[in-house]
Amino acid sequence: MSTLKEFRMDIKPNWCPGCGDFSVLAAIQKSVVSLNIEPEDMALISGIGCSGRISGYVNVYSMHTMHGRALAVAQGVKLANPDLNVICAGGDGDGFGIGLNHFAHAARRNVDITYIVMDNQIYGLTKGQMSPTSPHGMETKSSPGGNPEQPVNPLQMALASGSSFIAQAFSGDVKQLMSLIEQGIKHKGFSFINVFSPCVTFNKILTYEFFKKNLVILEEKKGYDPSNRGMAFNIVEETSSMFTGVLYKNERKTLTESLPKGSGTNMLRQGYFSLNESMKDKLIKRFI
Amino acid sequence: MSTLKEFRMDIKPNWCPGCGDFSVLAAIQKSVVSLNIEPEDMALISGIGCSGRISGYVNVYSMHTMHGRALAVAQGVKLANPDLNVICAGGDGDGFGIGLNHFAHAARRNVDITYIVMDNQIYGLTKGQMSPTSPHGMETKSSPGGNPEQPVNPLQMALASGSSFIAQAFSGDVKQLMSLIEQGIKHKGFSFINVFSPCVTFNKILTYEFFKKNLVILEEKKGYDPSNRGMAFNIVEETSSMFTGVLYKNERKTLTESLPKGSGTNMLRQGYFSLNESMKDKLIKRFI
Amino acid sequence: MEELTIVIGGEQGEGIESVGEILTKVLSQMGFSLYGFRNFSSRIKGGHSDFNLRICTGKEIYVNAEKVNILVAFDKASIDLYLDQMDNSSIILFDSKSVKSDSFPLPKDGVIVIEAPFQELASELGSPIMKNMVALGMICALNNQSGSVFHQVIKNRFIKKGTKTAELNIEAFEKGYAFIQEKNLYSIPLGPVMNSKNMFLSGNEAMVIGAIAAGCRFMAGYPITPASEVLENLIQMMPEFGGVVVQAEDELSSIAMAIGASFAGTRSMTATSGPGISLMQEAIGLSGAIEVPLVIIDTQRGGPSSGLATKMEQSDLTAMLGGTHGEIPRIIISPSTVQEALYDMGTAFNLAEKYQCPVFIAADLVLATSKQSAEILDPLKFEMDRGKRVTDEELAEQGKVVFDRFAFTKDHISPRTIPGQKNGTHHATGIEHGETGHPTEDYKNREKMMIKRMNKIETATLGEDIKTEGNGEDLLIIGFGSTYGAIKEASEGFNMKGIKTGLAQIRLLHPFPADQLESLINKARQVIVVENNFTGQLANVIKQHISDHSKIQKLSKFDGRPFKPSDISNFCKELV
Amino acid sequence: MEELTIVIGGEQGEGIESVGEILTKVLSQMGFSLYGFRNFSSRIKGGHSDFNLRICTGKEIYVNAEKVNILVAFDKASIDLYLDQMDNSSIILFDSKSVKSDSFPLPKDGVIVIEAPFQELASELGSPIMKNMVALGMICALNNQSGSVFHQVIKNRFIKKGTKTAELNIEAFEKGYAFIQEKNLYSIPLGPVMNSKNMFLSGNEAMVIGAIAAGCRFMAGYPITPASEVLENLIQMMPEFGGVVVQAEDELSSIAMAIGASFAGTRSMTATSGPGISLMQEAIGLSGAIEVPLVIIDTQRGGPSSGLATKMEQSDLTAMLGGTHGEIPRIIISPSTVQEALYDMGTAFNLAEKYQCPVFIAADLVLATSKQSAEILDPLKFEMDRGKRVTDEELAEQGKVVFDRFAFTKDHISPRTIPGQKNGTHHATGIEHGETGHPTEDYKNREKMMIKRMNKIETATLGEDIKTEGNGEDLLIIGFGSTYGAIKEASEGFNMKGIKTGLAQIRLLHPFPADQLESLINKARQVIVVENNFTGQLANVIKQHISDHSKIQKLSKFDGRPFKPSDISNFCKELV
Ligand SMILES: Cc1ncc(C[n+]2csc(CCOP(=O)(O)OP(=O)(O)O)c2C)c(N)n1
Ligand SMILES: Cc1ncc(C[n+]2csc(CCOP(=O)(O)OP(=O)(O)O)c2C)c(N)n1
Ligand code: SF4
Ligand code: SF4
Ligand SMILES: [Mg+2]
Ligand SMILES: [Mg+2]
Repeated sequence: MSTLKEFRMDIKPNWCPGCGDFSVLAAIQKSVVSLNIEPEDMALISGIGCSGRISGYVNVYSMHTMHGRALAVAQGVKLANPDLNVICAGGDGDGFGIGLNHFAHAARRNVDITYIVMDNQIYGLTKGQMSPTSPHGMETKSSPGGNPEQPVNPLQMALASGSSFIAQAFSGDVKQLMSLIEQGIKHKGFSFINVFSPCVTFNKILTYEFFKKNLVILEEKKGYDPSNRGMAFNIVEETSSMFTGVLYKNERKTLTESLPKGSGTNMLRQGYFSLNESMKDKLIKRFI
Repeated sequence: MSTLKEFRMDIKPNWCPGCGDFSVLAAIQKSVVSLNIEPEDMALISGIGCSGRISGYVNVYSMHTMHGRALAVAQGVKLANPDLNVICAGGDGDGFGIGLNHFAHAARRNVDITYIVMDNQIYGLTKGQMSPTSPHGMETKSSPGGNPEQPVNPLQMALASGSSFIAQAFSGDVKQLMSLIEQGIKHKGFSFINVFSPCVTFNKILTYEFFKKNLVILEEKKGYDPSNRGMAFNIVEETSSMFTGVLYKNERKTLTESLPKGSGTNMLRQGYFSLNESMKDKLIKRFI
Repeated sequence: MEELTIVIGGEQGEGIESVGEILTKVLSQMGFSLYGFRNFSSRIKGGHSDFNLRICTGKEIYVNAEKVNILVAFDKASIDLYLDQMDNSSIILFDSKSVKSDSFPLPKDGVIVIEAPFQELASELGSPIMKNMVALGMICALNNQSGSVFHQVIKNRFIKKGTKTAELNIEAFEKGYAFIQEKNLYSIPLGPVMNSKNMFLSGNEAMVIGAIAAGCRFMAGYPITPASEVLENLIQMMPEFGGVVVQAEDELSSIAMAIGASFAGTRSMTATSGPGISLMQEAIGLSGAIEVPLVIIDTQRGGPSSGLATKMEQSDLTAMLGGTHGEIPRIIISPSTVQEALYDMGTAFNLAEKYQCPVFIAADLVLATSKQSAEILDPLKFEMDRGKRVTDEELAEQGKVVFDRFAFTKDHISPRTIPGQKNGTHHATGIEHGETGHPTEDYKNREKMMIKRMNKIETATLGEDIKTEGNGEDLLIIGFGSTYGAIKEASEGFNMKGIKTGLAQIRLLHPFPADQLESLINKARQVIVVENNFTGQLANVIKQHISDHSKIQKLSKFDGRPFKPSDISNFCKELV
Repeated sequence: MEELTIVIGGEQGEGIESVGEILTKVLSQMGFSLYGFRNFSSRIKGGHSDFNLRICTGKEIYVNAEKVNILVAFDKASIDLYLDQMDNSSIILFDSKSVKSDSFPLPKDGVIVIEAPFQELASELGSPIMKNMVALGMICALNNQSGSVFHQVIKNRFIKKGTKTAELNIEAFEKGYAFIQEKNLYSIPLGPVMNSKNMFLSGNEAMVIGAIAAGCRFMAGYPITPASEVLENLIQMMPEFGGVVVQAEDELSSIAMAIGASFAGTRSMTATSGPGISLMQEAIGLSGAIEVPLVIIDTQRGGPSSGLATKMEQSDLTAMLGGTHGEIPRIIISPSTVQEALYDMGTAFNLAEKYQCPVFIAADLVLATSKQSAEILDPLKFEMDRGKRVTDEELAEQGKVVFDRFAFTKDHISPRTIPGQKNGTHHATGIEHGETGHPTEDYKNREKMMIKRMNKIETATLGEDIKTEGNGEDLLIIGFGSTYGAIKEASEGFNMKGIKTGLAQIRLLHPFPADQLESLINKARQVIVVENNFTGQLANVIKQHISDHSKIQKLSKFDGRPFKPSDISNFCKELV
């Protein structure tokens, strides 16, 4: 039985007071405790950004990697040790800007990891430039005349990429956030949770108030069927992405399950190994 | 009035006899002639792959760039000179593997270029490894036990990315291919044409015969409305992507049109420039 | 006094930057020479940060002083960090609310310590955040500066938050001013000003102005500390000058877009720091192979990996020199002052077009982020050399032939056309190619092309490839980039003591001015290579070019902090 | 004869590879020493390609011969390329259908030219593509080899296409054999075999076997010539050994996945060539910063950019040495023979885990793609050293404390735990960090951490860091990688002429064995550094480490072709 205390670090996060990421941190810690995961059985891999610092605040095996590449690292961890619970976390710039390619490929591969994006629609760590999810027209340090671009739609991208679990949450509702993270971890396959996690310092548009006013809860929508991809695609459009809850869910084989027979049965993580004669023969038979 | 001859090069393509890319080459040359574009007003930017060699076979301003980065280069060309007709071309690995990120971002930015992918569902140039569009289970040099992954769906990705023109064509039908390329070029904004262009050497599954047997023509589908994104998303699923024609089309502002006022009015492409006093004052006013 | 150093320190977000900006604006307009270094940490709010401003009545200055005359401390860290830099006539003003007077050891004799009611006075006006203006008022009073000249600048700074706010800030300033005057405290008046009107700006800002003045009209970049300011400033300013700036999805895309725009004929650039340079390596190789001009700013910061993003380092030299796979021509320029950063942009774009290759500006964090006084921009220093560009008329005359974009020529540089030019169409590929640009594996062509590409830059020069000062008979100190200021003062110090010291700041890092350096080294008894990195990257380059390593010594600093003049003089003392 | 060289050339896709495979399989099983180089162009079908096989009864060989004894030409290009390598007892067999007998100049006296009905005879059997087996038959007959031993191998090769096809191919072989016998043509019998049983494999294949034998159980890669074979072979073989191989979406992902898998405790690697190394630079820095073991194969090819993908070059040395931004520890191993490539993988994984840093295998195209005879794999040479891995028992004993993953220790190497181990949780970040792994900007810690990371590899060694042969009093020839074969033969040639020549093949490129090399250089009168690149990258490294450059000369070849022994001896002749 793990306890919340075990997952805590004796380090004060360097986030601004009020930053949405505090709730995500708390929700992850609570979720893994409630799922009774032990700290040593969990790997938390994060990208670079304010959000990316999260991996340093949870007492598990954690790696703070490169900007945009966290998912690739996380896939390597999971493929090398499928017994680990692997959570990957980062920001909107990290995941949908520089890292979008790995997002799409991890999703279609259905590697069994949970990917949590703290989507504050801004570049926090670099002090307030527009991000790929900044709304069209938004003024930021790098779009003083308003963002000229149409933003990335992470939910539709996840759908198109074949992600087998897609949900959206809000830092202002930790209970639902926790529940979605728990579902994501339990889901066998790639799960993606986009979290509206306000940046109180640089994003004065997409604030707690804004989300509180505009978000609808998907579960409360009559007739909504989260196993229907087409319906999921359309509801994103209808709600202008302003919802929380499970958008889509569907089970299919994970990459580990799809690999050729024998794969991953002897990863030599611990301990030593020496070549025996039969292995040697297998190795050289083609070359003699 | 440009002529076909002007667009031809005195170079024999190094493609295998029967390669689908020959038709794409011919279709591009014919399309630009029929649109009466002059060779010097066109830039053809390509990635790396068998398909990527196409830019060396058309007598225009052309650049054979890096694996996966052609679209980024092409955006730079177009933003620097919006008068040019910019076509970007490459393979499925180039565009949907290593280059998928730039595809998604170019599409949402709606830079006015035409992107043609020769999708042979294999890595041709490197001699037959699986590509991101190789079907699940397909045996290739790098998937001797069958491809363990679910492929990328380029059409749904384009939809999710906000591409404003999306079509699919087949090297076996040059007339339709030409027509779609022409529509793509004429379309104001980012246009994407996925071309099934068989690799006769390494892909023995997705052959001319296979496509001839399985492709349906979208225009012939009753009630199909290419301005409806949701409908488009669903038809891809219904047909298992086995169609040709215009999947989606919708006009919105291009990036060039959305940039702050003044942008792009003085790109100093030709000729010289010297600082006058008023410009100088504008430059230094903040610093004195 | 001829010079004065003021440090204002506190947590990030306490308004330190505003104080600095207002103070420097006024002093710069008055003609003082200034040097201001921002010391900041990589968190957004909180974390110590300070602004170290050196003010001089005469000579130009390129480094902070080691003595602090006035320390304004909003937090205890400021005192901890600067206590041992206090002189026996220095003044410490610390915030009575946030710093306990018994929390730090007593400074040396003569230092005046004042418990200053920054927050208190500001709170009286209803808003404790105005403590920074209170502090500014105190500083001015201590310097014996007229308060009224500051009013307008304070107003301009806060007017966008409303007249009320602006007025309150002026009031806060006055409260601070009065506090010092009432106490009849020491004043440290600055001597008469000797300089003419100056600009005061950071290296980042200088590079932005320089780029636009040089005719750069396309930039694509991706935010990264400490280079983001280049992107941000260009996005802000470029529309006025008719260019285009794009914030790309990553650095792979940034540089590829810039290559595309340059191919299209527009002077183009990108700017990044460490991790971005790593991601750009493949494209750097492409621009070298296809001979497309390109300017790349690398504002070096603490590495490796994410490293120390807000700290000083000069550790990307090997990455710039040889980071891409294979071998390409490239030019690397190292500005050592803000003024050079400005004009080097003009040179960089000219060399990029003349030699048709990538040109790096090897900036560093200290150069990029600290502010220096610089002469008013001189437009005449930006004459454009677009290199071998073929005109439309020449092309018309030549008629319809295959355009040999990569023609072998005497100087190895081939005439260049751009899209839109009739009869100039051509192919550019990163694959080895012949004169027409089309791929060929012919080994003789390959050999010729490599020689053409690699040797064409041999003649590249900045005019002054090594900046030298002093006679280095006894001691020659070599450096690059922003270490210039510290080296200069150390060297001047030695010369005053009669040790014949010279400095050689390498301005052109590649192609390396080996002959010139060798003759300098030959004349010197001792040679020290000063650099902010671990391995001694510049020293290693020098050793590659210069036989007889015996007298070359490395002085490396890699703890994230810039060199102080005394770091250098202490090290050298042992040698000379 | 003691040795014999056979070249089979034609357009790509003409079945040259099959001839080579069958021929070498039989000869290798008989105990001949072999060296086979594939010369191919980067197009898929068409384009000249040839296989140059050197067969030796005795000594080991590491390079092609310069004389060709038998040339089988399916295309004219083969004759054009090899005509001047014909000896006065050589035989040319050219295809009567595709090459006109008057299309090439007459070879020198004594060369026998035979118009061979390859296609004709094959067509008689119904399928002209079997011309390659006809040719094989002719070759065997010329060598006086018994035909029957080939039957089984031909059968094995074609059986998957059906018994009928297999039998027809044997028939084609016999037709060729008979053709030579009937004509009663010259036979070139090979002398008796002196070697024991060998393997015959390429460097790529050797590295794959070596990796698995070393306990590597994760690989992520992305196809790229000439490294794709490593990925393909591992994908094929790994499931049998319980590991996982992933073809990633790009090189950024490949290396990041490998880092993740290594962090998880599995020996992991990636393999790529030039452009891929450029893309991996950022992640290389991460693995250095977080001290995660990693093995990276860089099979160097013609650069820059897309360059000459199927041609030889050794031009990524600077990119491996200093391509990532900032400074990290790294180890670079350069195998110079296939046998070394095999065992170096074991060393590489051991050093990676021992020193907790990235280890490069600096392979090159010639090493990777040409096949050499090598001794049968010796399992004893793969003893595993997993470095400072903490056991579960130690952790249990230690109890629940903060695990200092980056503890400062005497040898600078910190104990390491992996996910799943209780009490071993820790944080790894590319930001500068303290002993616990958590970020800190403290400058004293920074200095210590840099020293720890950078200096820990100082003791790294392969045992034999420089491979030396001969006495280099008169002449020392230095190289790295596959140039070994050519250098060896050139050096042996000089020694036979009484010029005291030594070779020093650098096996450990970093940390550079400077002292050892210096003493070799000191003993020599002349020093030549031989390398396949333009700038002389190895020579430049040497000059960095060794004062007195006066006797160091560069011999660079950068036209895409490997060195021949005579390239080296001709160059050196002028010196000695
Ligand atoms: C390769 C690279 N490019 C740029 C950066 C600088 N950088 C650090 S975080 C970041 C973006 C932060 O935005 P986001 O991912 O949304 O995270 P947030 O800070 O908003 O949580 C950038 C551009 C970097 N670290 N590495
Ligand atoms: C960075 C980089 N990685 C790998 C390669 C090797 N490479 C060249 S083309 C190619 C893929 C080709 O497949 P695709 O894009 O589908 O084009 P096709 O050849 O099928 O037309 C690869 C992996 C490269 N050139 N650059
Ligand atoms: S800048 Fe924004 S995202 Fe970063 S810590 Fe502060 S509130 Fe959070
Ligand atoms: S390998 Fe395939 S894609 Fe490449 S040229 Fe041949 S047929 Fe076309
Ligand atoms: Mg963000
Ligand atoms: Mg393909």
